[in-house]
Parts: sequence; structure tokens; C-alpha cells
Amino acid sequence: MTEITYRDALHDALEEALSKDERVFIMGEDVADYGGTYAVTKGLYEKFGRHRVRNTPLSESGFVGLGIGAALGGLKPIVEVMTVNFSLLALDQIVNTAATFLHMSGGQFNVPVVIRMATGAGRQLAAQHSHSLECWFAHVPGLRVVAPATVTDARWMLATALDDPDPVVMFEHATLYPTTGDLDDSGPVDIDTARVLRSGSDVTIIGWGGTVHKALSAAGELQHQGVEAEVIDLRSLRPIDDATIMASVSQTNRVVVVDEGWRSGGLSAELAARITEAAFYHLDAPVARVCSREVPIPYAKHLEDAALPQVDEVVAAAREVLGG
Amino acid sequence: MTEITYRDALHDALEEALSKDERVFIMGEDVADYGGTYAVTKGLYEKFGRHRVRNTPLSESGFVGLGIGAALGGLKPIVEVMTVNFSLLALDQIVNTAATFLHMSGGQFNVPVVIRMATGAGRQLAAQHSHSLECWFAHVPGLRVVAPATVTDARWMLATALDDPDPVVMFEHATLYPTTGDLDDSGPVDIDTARVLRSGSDVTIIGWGGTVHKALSAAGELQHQGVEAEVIDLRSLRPIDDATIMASVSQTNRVVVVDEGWRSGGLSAELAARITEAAFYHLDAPVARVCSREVPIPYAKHLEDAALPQVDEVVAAAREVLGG
Amino acid sequence: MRLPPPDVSRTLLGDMIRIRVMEERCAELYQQTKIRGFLHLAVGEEAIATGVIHQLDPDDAVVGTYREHGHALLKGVTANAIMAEMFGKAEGCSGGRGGSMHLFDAATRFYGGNAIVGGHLPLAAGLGFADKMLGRSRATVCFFGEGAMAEGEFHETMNLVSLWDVPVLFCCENNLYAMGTSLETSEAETNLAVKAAGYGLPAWTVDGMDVVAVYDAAARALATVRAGEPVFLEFRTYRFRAHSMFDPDLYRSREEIEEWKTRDPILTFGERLQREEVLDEAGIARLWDRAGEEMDEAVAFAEAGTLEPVDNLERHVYRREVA
Amino acid sequence: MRLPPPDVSRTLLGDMIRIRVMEERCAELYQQTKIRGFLHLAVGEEAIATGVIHQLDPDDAVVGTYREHGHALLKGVTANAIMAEMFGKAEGCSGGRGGSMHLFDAATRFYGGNAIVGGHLPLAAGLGFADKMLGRSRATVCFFGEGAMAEGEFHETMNLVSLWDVPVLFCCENNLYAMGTSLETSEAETNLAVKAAGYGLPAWTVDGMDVVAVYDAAARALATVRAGEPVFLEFRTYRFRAHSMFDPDLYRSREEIEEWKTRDPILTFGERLQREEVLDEAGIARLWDRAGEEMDEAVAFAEAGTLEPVDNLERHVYRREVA
Ligand SMILES: Cc1ncc(C[n+]2csc(CCOP(=O)(O)OP(=O)(O)O)c2C)c(N)n1
Ligand SMILES: Cc1ncc(C[n+]2csc(CCOP(=O)(O)OP(=O)(O)O)c2C)c(N)n1
Ligand SMILES: [Mg+2]
Ligand SMILES: [Mg+2]
Repeated sequence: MTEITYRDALHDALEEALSKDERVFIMGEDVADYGGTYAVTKGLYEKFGRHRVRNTPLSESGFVGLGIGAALGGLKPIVEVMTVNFSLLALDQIVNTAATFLHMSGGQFNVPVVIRMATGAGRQLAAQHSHSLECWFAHVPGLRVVAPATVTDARWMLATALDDPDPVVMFEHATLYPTTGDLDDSGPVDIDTARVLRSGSDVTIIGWGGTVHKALSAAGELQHQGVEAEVIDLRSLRPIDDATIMASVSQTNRVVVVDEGWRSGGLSAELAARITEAAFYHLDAPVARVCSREVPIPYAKHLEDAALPQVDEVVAAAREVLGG
Repeated sequence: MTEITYRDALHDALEEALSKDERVFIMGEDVADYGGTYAVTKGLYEKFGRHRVRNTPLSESGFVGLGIGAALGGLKPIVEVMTVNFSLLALDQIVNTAATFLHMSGGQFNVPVVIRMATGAGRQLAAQHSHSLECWFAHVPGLRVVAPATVTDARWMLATALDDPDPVVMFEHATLYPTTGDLDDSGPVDIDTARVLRSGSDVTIIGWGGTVHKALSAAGELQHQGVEAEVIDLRSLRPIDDATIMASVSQTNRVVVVDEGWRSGGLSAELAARITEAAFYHLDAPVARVCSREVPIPYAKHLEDAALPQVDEVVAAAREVLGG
Repeated sequence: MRLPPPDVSRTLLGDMIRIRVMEERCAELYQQTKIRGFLHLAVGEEAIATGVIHQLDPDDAVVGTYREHGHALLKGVTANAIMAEMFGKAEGCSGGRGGSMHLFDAATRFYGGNAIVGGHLPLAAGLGFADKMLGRSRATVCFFGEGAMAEGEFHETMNLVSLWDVPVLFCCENNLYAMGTSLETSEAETNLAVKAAGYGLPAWTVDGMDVVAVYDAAARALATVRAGEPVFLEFRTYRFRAHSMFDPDLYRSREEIEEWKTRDPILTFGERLQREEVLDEAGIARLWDRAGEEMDEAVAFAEAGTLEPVDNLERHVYRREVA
Repeated sequence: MRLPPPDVSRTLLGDMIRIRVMEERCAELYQQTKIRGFLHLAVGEEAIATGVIHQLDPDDAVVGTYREHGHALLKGVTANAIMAEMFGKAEGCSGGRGGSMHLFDAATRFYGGNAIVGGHLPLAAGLGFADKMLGRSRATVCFFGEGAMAEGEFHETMNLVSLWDVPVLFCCENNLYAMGTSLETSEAETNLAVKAAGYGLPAWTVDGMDVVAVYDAAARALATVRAGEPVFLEFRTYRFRAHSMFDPDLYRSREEIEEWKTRDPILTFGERLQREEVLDEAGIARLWDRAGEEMDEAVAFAEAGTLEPVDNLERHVYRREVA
């Protein structure tokens, strides 16, 4: 175990990918000499050159689509869309081309592209720069959607995603980049399963990306209060690993989902719905959802904090499903 | 009560809107002399002229954004995006501008635009032309989302939407245009509430847009089998009218949601989640969801039929929540 | 322009006829409800697909729109597979999942059948980009209507391919209308070659009703593409039929349509081949007959095709299925 | 170019100084963590906002980017309201909900503060379109960086405004970089006025470091806009500071930056006003002092501002709340 930042873990994964396979290239806004807005690609341009670490113009639809075509043409593109906020400009390419091509062609054309993007709020960037729209992508058959929350996943998910024959969208919560964690360097990880990060028998708390750490903090706090919370890092948002979730719920019978997306129609709803479908007769309380408040995220710190799910709310929700 | 097609009901609503208020104009691809892909705007160009019934180039992001700006500038634009499939190109404008402007500006700038689009599958148009993405829009604070399912709503929702100070997205299921129904011509309707279309005490079936009629057919079938189903037309997808839904559920204690969207992360999940939250201790069974199968919609009729929610599945789901 | 060698000329005419016969047959089959969904025919526009694709090698790629039957056929997808696809049969080139708008074929590098206007331009750029990066000199050809040029995707793609020297041949099939919207009401700059040249790539206009002009232009353009640069060609053409089977076609005058029909590429080229004594009337009739037979067989093949079992519905959503 | 009348010239200089002082103050306040989020400064680019906005009437509209502090100030939003906004206070021009990137003010028709690159161009077109339809002759001015010109929204908007004669003045602030990406690596056509002219609207390039050149060009352009036509102006400029407070600014050479600093619009215009005896050194010093006082007051106002009660979080999501 070595301590490493989430940013460096991603960087190392990208460097390894570029080293291992000539067909891999990185493309995005300011990924080259600038080193990426979040400094994730720093040094890669110098090492691999301008053909393989490529700055794009501001043309999200164009270069995401070009990446999809390049994947069809035999390359292994890693397309960086700076943030999910700008991915709205590229959604047609992702949904109408990347996700449909295999099916429309009767199984002939798969699209092995990896699309990375930062997501989430928490840095006072206001309404146009604070989206958490993972749920939209997770709704679309044909896409795989992953959210590395730990440095280990940041380090190892990429290689698996690149090996995958289908389009993989990878969400990196923007507040995670500077954080550190212990790297498990035993190598590649799968991109299909959820992982129990902390065991507990009283209540299951499910998070992904940026909310995993809030879930863990809440579990720590709950322990002080005598409650043993199990924390699940969802990891894969599509497909959802029902087996891991249901195994936990069958022990705890109580669930809290922590989702930085807005509540109505968010991924928290899907989790609540499928858990209830599978475990209706075991659940001691309805699945609780701790989500963002339904407002465009405001700039002022106190308002932004109030808009986002916070640890104390997770604790309160857990206590509530435990019967107050 | 007069019988009228859904198409004509919309047409009459548009004609009335143009007649009543000089600030209203219609803009979209082939809405003018062509009369609209679905012939909804037929004759309006001839009557109101090319300034008020305007053909746009193929530029969804551009003209939807122009509509948003025009609303800010004092007009009352009705923007027709031919289908939801192409709205992906305009999502940035809708989500990052229309939905955020009021909040970002601290309440100064509201955006009274109406955006109409056809949605849904069922006509063998295959993977790129069969989306049902209402759930995406219904996820976004700042938008109102409505889905007229009846000729009465097709006739009257528009005026209310136009009077609304906020952006309203209106989904018209493409299979409804040629269908007929009895028009209640008592005038304007609200765009906030759900409506009970058929009363019944055994099970609540909730649909919207294209699935309302499947829900009603299922209820008819269930009646033959001795089951009294209550059918709710959701009408407003954002906000969701909890009061009407919960009033019904508190009688029936059993719910089936019929959603043409894909199951994972669809609006059906939100309905299931919030009903379960509110009525957990009353529900006799988990909320059942009858949705589209998780595939890009295929062309071949038998495969498309199999992919979409069908009446017999609704009947079966109702029987299942009733205990088989 | 000089005629290509006689055998080539005969094939060009024959292939235009094959497209025409296939599409007229499709129209009938649509009336008979054998074909469903959207059906967009390119009757009148056959010279473009024919002239361009005859300059391609088997490992060159073609990316088309929803009006792509002819392109698929000439790229080498069999009429059988195309017809079966439109019938929604498992034997179709997309397994019956695509239909008329989504013909695909990996063996001949035919990348659709794409139905979001402008959405396939970035894809074509990506295919060309992959060839460039991998040091392959094969070409990618992207067909699209003039309506696509108003979309942001056109702008972004042209800028990218020009900046990065991506070897793609962009073929604009300018039939003057996007559904019912005429070019002059949708483009501030109606000279589309000028518009494209603004991105710094070679671009010129070609008579899309003259298969020889198309054939020559494509050769010239592809030489540049194979040398590693993008090219844009505007083909002026006209569709003799409505936009799709749902279109009442009320926005064009009878005169305009009749006027263009005098320039029917099959008619005019047939006349020329007779004039220049490459083919006689009987030879031309034979081409029609042979195309008729090919399409008869295709329809029979499609009729005899099977339906994909419903149990297989969820196949081909992912190549790697998760247990 | 001839100087404007002395009073105008003095105001132009004074207003550039006001922007400069405000923004330098913002940089300090950012270091002190009084201002948070993204902060993009336009130091070096002040001549553009100043020259253009001084040609506007109160009921003309301005639509800006996230680098819009100066534009807001000159359009008439008070320094107090701007500073309070950046402090996240309820007294801010957006009630503290917008921050640096989202300054808004209905009273002065200042439509943001928009942070999706290129996303506000259609909006500006819509404002102009509304004026046209309602028979009003007021102008809409849209500012954006050269990076926005690669986006599809630029393309779609230019085509629409040209086709429909929408009266908007598009002001491209070409500071040669989009974050770390230089113009020549992002645009196939680096002559941006040529690029814009391709859409069929009047377009020309202006020295964005010379406030008089800007002022004159804006007058000429606005005459056309008020007569009902769109115009595009490219202003060549440079930002003396990094893209944002997060940018280490390693992609530009020291020499390049120093070279451009010799063309500082405040410096050069100040020198000219002295040379032409419109202002003496003391007069210029007074402008700096006065701006300093204005900004001192603004900071004090912001400091003294209040926080929007958290209970009001969900306000302003809809103007019409549903019970
Ligand atoms: C993005 C998008 N918008 C709208 C449509 C609906 N539509 C299908 S074809 C068409 C006209 C396209 O015209 P053009 O590009 O000139 O090609 P043509 O059909 O004339 O061959 C339209 C508007 C679409 N498929 N995609
Ligand atoms: C659609 C979109 N993509 C990316 C970004 C991130 N971003 C913010 S500013 C910027 C550079 C824009 O450059 P330019 O348009 O030249 O304006 P400048 O900052 O130089 O004034 C980028 C890439 C964004 N805000 N929006
Ligand atoms: Mg056309
Ligand atoms: Mg710039």
C-alpha cells in the first residue's frame, strides 16, 4: 500500500495505457502541454508527443464523435470531456452513436471508446459548472458507466475500461483529484461490481464517486453512536451490481442512498426502486435518499453547502431508517 | 364533447395562441409551408405569415437557444424540436441556460419559452428515432415538463404553458397524433396536476403520454377479470403531483407504473421511490414497473413490440401486485 | 468530360440502374407494407453514389445517411442483404435491427445508415483519423445532405479535419431541399463549396447529375485524400421523389421537378453511351432486365428470410455481456 | 484615429482604469479567499468593453462570458453590487447565487455572465430577434472569446442571424488563447473576421488594445445593427494574467507577455491623452485614485453584506411556485 493522490493515480493509469498500447491516444481540451484542467495529464504530452496527447478546439460534439469514429477505426481513444457540464454538447454523439452502433448494426460494430469527465459540485462554481448527471448516462443501454471513488479504482479502472469492447463513460468527481488514499497495487480491477468498503450489520449506505467519502464519514460518526453501517461503493453505475447490494441489504434490511444528483429522477431513485423490488418484504423502512436539493447549484458557499448532501444528513437518514 | 384528433387539438391550440397574442411565434424545422412533420402546424404559415411561423435551418442548439433569448427579450416563443431524439443537440441550451437563468440571476430573468417535441417509439423507426427521454428533462430543476396524453390536454395545455413564466417542455407521443378522442372544451387546464382518468379501488396504474392509453386498455381488460383498476394520467412530469397519486395509492395500496422509457433510471423509478417513501407501510406489494426493455429500439416489428411495454404486461403486472 | 473506358462506362450505367430499380421496388414494397418505418429514396441522385464509390477500393470506408441504399449496394452489400434488412429479417445486413435507415456491413466497411442529420460527420472524421494514426492510406468517404451543413457538427468536423489533416472525402449531396426547406431559406451562404473552403480544405462543386463528372471529380479528390488531406465536394442534384414516404411533396413546383427530370442521370448517360456507341438500346434494356432479376431475387430472399427470435431481443447491446 | 472629444476621452480612460483597479482588487481578494469559485480577469483587455459599451444606450443589451466584470461595471452595474456578488452576498447583483461568472442585472439589461463557452451566442441572437419582431431599434451586444468560434453554437448562430437579419453586434475578444490552447492550434482559419464574413455579415478586425479604435469601430458597427443587421467584430487583444486563478500560465513565453504589456491600453491611451494635452499626469493619477476609492467602497459594501438565509435556498427555481 502506497499513499497517492487520486490525480496521480489517474495520471499513472493514463501513462501506463499510452506506454502499453500504441493504439491508445488521449484527446481533449488542454490535455497536452497545459496538462489538463485538473493536471491529470501533466507530462504525458512531453513523453508521448502531440500526436498521442492531443489538444482539441472547443468542439465537444466534434471531438467526442471523432473519438467514437477512431474507436471504430481501430484506435483506443481516451476522450477527456473537461467536465460533465460540457458533455451536454456531446450527448447526441454518445447516445445516438456510441450507444446504438452495436445494436443497430446487428452486432457488427462495437465502439471501444473511453470517455472521461469530471463531475460534481462543491467548489463554488455555480449553476452551469456543478452538474452531477451520471444518472442520465446510466439510463442508456449500450453504455457502461463507472465512477472511481478511490485511488485504487482511479489507478486501475482505466485499463479495464480500455480493454472493454464497448463505450465506457468514466466520471471523476472534481473534488477528489487532490485527495489522497492508500493504493492497492495488486493490479487491474473489474468495472462491473460494487464493493463493500466497510462492513456493518445495522444499515447499508450506498454512494459512488464523491459521495462515497461522505458515506464513510457518516459511518464513522454512526459508529460513535453505536450503529454499525455497511458502506457500498457502487463503482459501476451501469450495469448496477444487484448481487452485492442485495447481499448487504439482506443483512441490514435498511438502506440509505447518498447521491449528489438532484433527487427527482436521480440514480438514487433507481437504487431505491430496485432494492425495494428485490427486498420489499425484508426492508424495515423505505430506502432513504440523501440527495442534492432541487435547485441549480448556487455560488455562495453556505447555499452550496445547503444544496449538497452532507454527512450529517446521511447520519440523520441512517438514524431515521433505524427508527429514530 | 366533440371528437377531434390529437393533431387537430394541438393545431387549434397553436392557432389560438397565435391569434390571441402578437408576441407568440412558432419556430422549428419545416413548421411553415410544410406544416410540420406531423402536420400539426398545417395552415398556420398561410394564416400568420412567415415571420410568426418560421422555418429554421437544421440547427437545434442554435434555434432552441434563440428561442430562449427571444423569451428573455419579451416574445412568447413556441419552439418545435421535431423529436426528442434531436433535442439531445439542444440540451445544453435547455439545461444550462433555460433552466438556470432565473436562479443564477437571483430571480431577475425568467424564461417563458415553450418547447414542444414528439417523443416515443412504436413506428419502427429504430434506435436513433425512438427515444423516450422525458425522464432526463424531468430531472432538471427550473424546467416544467408536461405530457398531454388526451385531446383535451393537447387542446388546452399549451395556453397555460405559454402563460407560465418559466420554461415548459411539452412531450407529444408520436403515435398519438392521428388518434381521436372526446374533447372537453370547457377551456384552459392546469399543467401541474395528475388526473384520475378511471376510478378503481384494487390497483393504481400510472402512465403518461403514450402509455396512458395502454394503461386504460389494461384497466378494461382487468375489469373483465374482475379487477377494478384506477388509472392516473401523470400529465405533469415535473413537478410530480404527489397528492393525487398518494390519494389513489392510499385506497388501492398497489401500484403499477407504465413507462415507455428504459427501466434503469427512468421516471418509473422516481415514481416507485416516492410512492414507497410516502406509503411504505400501506403498500401490499412493491410498486411494479412496466418499462421498455433495455435495448436501443430495434426496427423489426416483432422486436420493437417486444421491446416496448404492452397491455398484456400491464395486466400481468397488476395481477402480480394483486398477489397473482 | 471524356467517357471512361467502355467497360467502366457500362458498369456505371448498370449500377445507376441497379439503384434505381432497387429503390422503385422499395417504394412498391412500402405500399404493400412489406417495408415499414421511414423510407428515404434517392431516385434521381444515383450518379453520386455511383461515380464516387466506383473510385473506391474494398478497404475504403463509406459512411452514409438514412438515404443510403444505393451507397450500400455499390459498396458491395448484396441486394439480398439490403432487402432482407428492410423487411426486418434476421438475414438483413443489420440483422433486421436497423431497417432502411441503418444499413451496416463490416465486411465491406459500410458504416451506416445514420439518421441524425450531421451526426455521422465526426464519426467519419474519426475513421479517417484512425487510418492516419495507424499509417494506413485507405480513404473514408462521408455522404450527407446539404441540410447537414447548418448543424454545428458540420462546423466542428470541418475545423478538426482541416487542422489535423484527416483524410476524409466529404460528399455533400445537395438536392436543394432538407425535407421541405429549400437551401436559400436555410443557408446564408448558398455556395456550399465556398462555405466549406472557408475551413481551409480543397472544395469544389460538381454536377451531380452527370456520372462522368462525379467519377472524375472523385478520382481527383481521392488522390488528395489518399495523400492525407480532407476534401469537400458539393454535388448538385435533385431527388425525383418526396423526402420520405410520409412526405406529400407539396413544396416544389411540378415544373421544377419536371425540369430536373430531363436531367435524369440514367437517361442522359444512357443517351450518351448510345451516341458514343458504347451501348445500344438492347444493351441498355439488358441492364434494366438484369437489375430487375437481381431485385426479384432480393425480394424473394427477403420474403423467405426468418425473424430473429424474440428471445434474442437484448443481444448486441454490449459485446461483452455482464453475467 | 482622431481622439473623441476630451470629456469622452477622459471617461474612456477613467473607465478602463476602473475595470483594471476592480480586477486587480479581485485578484487580491481571491488570495484572501474572500472571493471563491472561478475568477477570470480581463486585465489587458479593458479597451474592448470600454470602447464598445460607451457606444451603447441604457436600453441596449449586453450578453457576456465568465470574463465579464468590466462589461457589467460599464453597463451600469455598480461596483458595490458586483463585489457583493463575488463575495456571495445577498446584496450582490445576482443575490450571491451567481458569483464572478454569473453577474446579472435586469435594470441595466446585463444578461450575464455565461459560462458555457459559445452557449450564450444563441441567447444574444434571441434577444436581438425579439427586438426585431417587436419593432424596437435597440441593440444587443454579445461578447465572447475566440475559443468559442470552434463551437457548433457559433456556426448555427451566425447562420441564423445572417439569414434572418437579426440585429446583434458580435464582439470576439481574441486574446489568442483559450485557456492554454493557442488560436493556431484550434482554428483552421485564424483570420476570424474572414471566418465570420463567410456567413454573409459585415465583419472586420480591430485593434483591441486601442480604445479609440474600438470606440470608432463600435460606432460604425452599431449603426448597421440599429438599422437591423448583424455585425461581427474581431478585437485583437491579450490577457496579461492567467486564464483563471487556477491557471499556472506556463504556455506563453515571458517575452510574449512582456511584448504585449507594452501595448497596455491604459498606459498607451494615458500617454496619448498627455501627448495631446487632454489630461496631465495629475489628472490621470486622480482617475486611479477615484477608482481606488470606488473599489474600496465596493469592498466595504461587500464585506458588510448579508448572507441569503439558507431557508431561501430553493427560491428562484421557478417564478411561479407550485403549492
Ligand atoms: C438532427 C436532426 N434533425 C432533424 C432530423 C429530421 N430530418 C431527417 S432528414 C431531414 C432533412 C435533411 O436534409 P438534407 O441534409 O438536405 O438531406 P436529404 O434528406 O435532402 O438527403 C430532417 C430535417 C434529423 N434526422 N436529425
Ligand atoms: C463548452 C465549454 N467547454 C469548455 C469550457 C471550459 N473553458 C472555460 S473558459 C475556456 C477557454 C475559452 O477561451 P476563449 O473563448 O478564447 O475565451 P477567453 O477565456 O480567452 O476569454 C474553456 C475551455 C467551458 N466553460 N465550456
Ligand atoms: Mg437535401
Ligand atoms: Mg481567448
